[in-house]
Amino acid sequence: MGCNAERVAEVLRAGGATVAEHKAELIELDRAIGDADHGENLDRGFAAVLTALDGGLPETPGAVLKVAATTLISKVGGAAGPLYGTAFLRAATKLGDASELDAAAVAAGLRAALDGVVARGKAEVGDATMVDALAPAVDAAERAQSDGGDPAAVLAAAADAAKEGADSTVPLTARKGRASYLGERSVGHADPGATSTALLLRAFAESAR
Amino acid sequence: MGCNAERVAEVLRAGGATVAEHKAELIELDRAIGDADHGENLDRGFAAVLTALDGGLPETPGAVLKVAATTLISKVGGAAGPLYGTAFLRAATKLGDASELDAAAVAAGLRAALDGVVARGKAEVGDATMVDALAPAVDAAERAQSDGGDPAAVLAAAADAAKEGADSTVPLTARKGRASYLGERSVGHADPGATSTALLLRAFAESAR
Amino acid sequence: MKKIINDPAAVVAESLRGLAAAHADLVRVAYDPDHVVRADAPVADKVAVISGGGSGHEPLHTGFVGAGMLDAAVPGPVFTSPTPDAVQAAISATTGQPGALLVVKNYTGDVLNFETAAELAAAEDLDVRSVVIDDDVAVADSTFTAGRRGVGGTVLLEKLVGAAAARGDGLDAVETLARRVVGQVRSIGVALSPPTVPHAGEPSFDLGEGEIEFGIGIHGEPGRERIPAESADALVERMVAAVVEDLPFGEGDDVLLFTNSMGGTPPMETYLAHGIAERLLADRGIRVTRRLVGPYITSLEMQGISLTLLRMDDELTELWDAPVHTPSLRWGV
Amino acid sequence: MKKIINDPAAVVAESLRGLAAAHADLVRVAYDPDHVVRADAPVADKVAVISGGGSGHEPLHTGFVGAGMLDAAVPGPVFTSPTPDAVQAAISATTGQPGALLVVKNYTGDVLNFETAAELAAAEDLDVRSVVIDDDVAVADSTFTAGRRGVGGTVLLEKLVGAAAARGDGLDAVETLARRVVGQVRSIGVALSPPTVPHAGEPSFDLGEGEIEFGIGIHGEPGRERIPAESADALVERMVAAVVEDLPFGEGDDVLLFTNSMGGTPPMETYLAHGIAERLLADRGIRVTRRLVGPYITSLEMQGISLTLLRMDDELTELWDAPVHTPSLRWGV
Ligand SMILES: Nc1ncnc2c1ncn2[C@@H]1O[C@H](COP(=O)(O)OP(=O)(O)O)[C@@H](O)[C@H]1O
Ligand SMILES: Nc1ncnc2c1ncn2[C@@H]1O[C@H](COP(=O)(O)OP(=O)(O)O)[C@@H](O)[C@H]1O
Ligand SMILES: [Mg+2]
Ligand SMILES: [Mg+2]
Ligand SMILES: [Mg+2]
Ligand SMILES: [Mg+2]
Repeated sequence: MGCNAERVAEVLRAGGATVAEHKAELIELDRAIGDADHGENLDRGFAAVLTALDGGLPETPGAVLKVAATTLISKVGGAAGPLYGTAFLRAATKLGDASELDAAAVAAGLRAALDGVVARGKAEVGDATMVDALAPAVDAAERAQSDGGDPAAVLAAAADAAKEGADSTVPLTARKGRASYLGERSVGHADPGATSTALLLRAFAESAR
Repeated sequence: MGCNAERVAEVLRAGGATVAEHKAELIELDRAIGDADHGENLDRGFAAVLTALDGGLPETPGAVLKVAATTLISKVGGAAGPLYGTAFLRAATKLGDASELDAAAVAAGLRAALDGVVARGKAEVGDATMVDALAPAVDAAERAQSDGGDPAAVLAAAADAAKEGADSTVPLTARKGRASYLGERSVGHADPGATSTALLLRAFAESAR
Repeated sequence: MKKIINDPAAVVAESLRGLAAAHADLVRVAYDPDHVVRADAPVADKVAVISGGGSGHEPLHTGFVGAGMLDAAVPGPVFTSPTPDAVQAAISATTGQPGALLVVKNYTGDVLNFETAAELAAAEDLDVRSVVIDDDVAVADSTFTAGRRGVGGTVLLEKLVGAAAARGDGLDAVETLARRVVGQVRSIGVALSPPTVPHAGEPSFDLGEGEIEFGIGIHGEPGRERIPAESADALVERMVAAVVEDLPFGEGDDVLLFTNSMGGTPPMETYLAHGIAERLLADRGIRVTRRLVGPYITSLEMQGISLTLLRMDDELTELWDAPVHTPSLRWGV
Repeated sequence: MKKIINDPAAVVAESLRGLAAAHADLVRVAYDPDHVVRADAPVADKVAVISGGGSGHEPLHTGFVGAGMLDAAVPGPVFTSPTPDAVQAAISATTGQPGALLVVKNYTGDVLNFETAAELAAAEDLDVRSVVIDDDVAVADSTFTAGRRGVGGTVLLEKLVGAAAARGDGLDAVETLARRVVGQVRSIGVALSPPTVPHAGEPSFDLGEGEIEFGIGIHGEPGRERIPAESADALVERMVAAVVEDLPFGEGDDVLLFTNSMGGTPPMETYLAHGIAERLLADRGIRVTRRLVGPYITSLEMQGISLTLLRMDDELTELWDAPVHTPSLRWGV
């Protein structure tokens, strides 16, 4: 199955649905160690992405991701807005004008997204941020792709690793973002951004099946 | 037993002790239908009266009551300050220079106190104020006196009637003071000022025994 | 109870110490009996304007001492009227031949204590008059109550008579103005949560999560009616209706709209309510020509707001706009 | 949750409507993207001073728009940094050839979003610089955190750079001043009760009756340490020590002392704490030459206070005293 603009839009819609569904849970995670807005922020952003896509579908997967990126940047705010926005923007740029994505493109897009987040946020794995979900996800995606997986398999591998990565933030002391102010008191809580990354990748993977 | 200045001071001390003891209860009554300060106000005032009396005892019962009156006026504040202050002031004036009080003087002093409270506060029996305790107390005191009771018996009769009067405020709708703002919502609560009047008279009576 | 205090009995005096330190250029604080006077008191050849009442409503009254407003404020214990000797001390420190006007909120305690102080002042040949403000429409104004309470209108009254005294009006004129203002100002308050009096240690009333006290006073005395929580639009409409229908205010009126936070309600909600009130008044053809928004007459940390409407005319507008320089209200200086 | 609001998603816009209605003479409000600019913007030949951040800290920043302070404020959703397009709109509405200074509180979201806006402005040939304020001593300033937060010092910074821009300083000078202020201002905050974010509906943290969050931020993010409730004397000593020892401030220093209410703490307690802080600083030989007391940077209805100390000199004193005319800070006008 070719992964064209329409499919990418569908995948994004699935992401939007999962954010809406888990909004309260993400707020609750952020309430514990942050400022209780992560779910609200992402939901506001993805709802706007979906509205933007309803307004007319761009022709390429890259262009679809770019609409998502600019919408997220202008609607999410907070730390997550620029970070997720940059992630989608870098992926869009990486994919260029291709009209269909193969597994290699998906993996390359994810790698570009991670590089963007790290460039903006300067977080490393172990700092208890979304990077803890995204970095292992990218590694797993690349492995799945070189093992011959299709785009759906690549995303599935990414989702599994992201979930594990998000869980790995529970025992960590946060070193970036708002949770870092807590010092050791951030231990014992999953990072909201890592959790939302895992949720999004899971939704993307299931929608791409 | 003659009721001289020293005895009157003792009686006042007993009143101060009872106010201190029931302070929280009076605050709680006022919290329900007023502004939660009646116990604090009276306690601040009577503590100051006791301190003033410690500083040197005037020679006559009237002079002792006058010290109490001016101290209450300058320490209690709120509605209760001027009302109790006026009550003690009018009683003091009534007693004049007498060096000992008989039963008739005690009853007359109470009557003067009631007249003072009514003159200042314009409340009638049934308005759910301290008048509901003081008015029947004065009537009972006068009856006890004409029945031949001694000062202690007069005060005991007053205390009994005051208690009954205070209890009678429970089903009433307050028409004066802060509780009147509540309208029918004041029903079901004892009036704090009526309660403190009853408590004071009880303490006076027991100390005078 | 959670408060930043030491001994509950010392809370007023200790707070006054902070006020004195923060605003030494504007006010002088005397203790026991506590009273706050203008730093430059007594001001020669000027009617003194004096107010006071129980503490816990700050900035009322102590925050309004200064040029163009109060010459003195007399803070009693929390929610308890000050005693006559305290009021008298404030009168002595500020009042000369032109006399003084006492601004008294209509509560039994305030009326009785200020009345006594005025009598004492009269005995010293000072011309001291009182005006009692009773702007709270929540309380039925009948002989079956202590009458309406003085609430938000007090802030406006103090500013206006302060300005009149500052421009040199004599005591008759200041008193007449005060009565005129009292006649055309109305307020209503609501509470979302109770205050806690320091010495009581318990909230002044119990309010369920889904309940609002409608027609609350400023002393934690329960309101007249308990209503289910509702949207800001519905609540402000209810408040506007209560105030407008009482005077009544009508189409074509110019008004000052004062949206007041009761203490615990933050600016976000206070401004939100203010915006709704402006819209509802415009809908009724009532023109808002001046406004005041913020926590100016509070009830400790109580959450809630009050709305006050004052019918304006050229003179009141001029007096409102006149310079004022106090810790909590300042313009034109 | 008890709030005077309609739809939690509309709370910022509806509150801005009230601000616009209340202060039409001072500010102009634009919506979607939300930004508040001086009524007379753009002011010719003047460096624009712009700030912003998540809402819920009012009067910061929207209440400080006006002559002598901010040219524009950009309010994001509650506790959420505004997006770059909103900041860019504020820049466009206020910035000319002299350029603009963005005052950014040090939070990842604010830094990233304002950074992006500055880049976009640069692409349009506007000279836009940023200064990041990080005055909160509660947070260890290490590479293991996002760095210190910007808190109370922000209010002072906005006033001072606003005054510098108003007197005609160029962008280089304004930026240099801003960095100098950041270098000599320090703050600490405490919370007695949590705020409730409207869309969350639940208090941002849970605090026992006998507990205080020491080193709280302004977003309901929990503080660094939970301590048992203690007397105001002990608590303020703990706060003063934390601030003084950090810079450090020392004997002979002149300082501005800013005692801030976090929203739900009423004036009575704020002034009480201020009085204690004045005494403790005097004990240390630190001279308080200017003060600000009140709710100026809040966290919704959170109860608590913060203390901010700024080392003063002649230039800062002159800039502090310079006229300012905004909804929430006004003098000399
Ligand atoms: N420097 C950073 N690098 C990567 N991710 C970060 C960084 N700072 C914060 N985050 C992520 O952002 C999430 C918080 O997003 P959100 O709550 O929407 O913004 P804010 O912290 O501004 O309220 C955190 O859980 C974390 O995963
Ligand atoms: N007009 C009045 N006449 C008689 N007693 C009154 C009147 N008004 C109030 N009181 C009494 O005063 C009591 C309240 O006193 P207190 O709580 O100390 O003062 P405040 O009401 O000013 O807070 C009431 O319970 C009532 O008994
Ligand atoms: Mg957050
Ligand atoms: Mg009372
Ligand atoms: Mg009282
Ligand atoms: Mg946030």
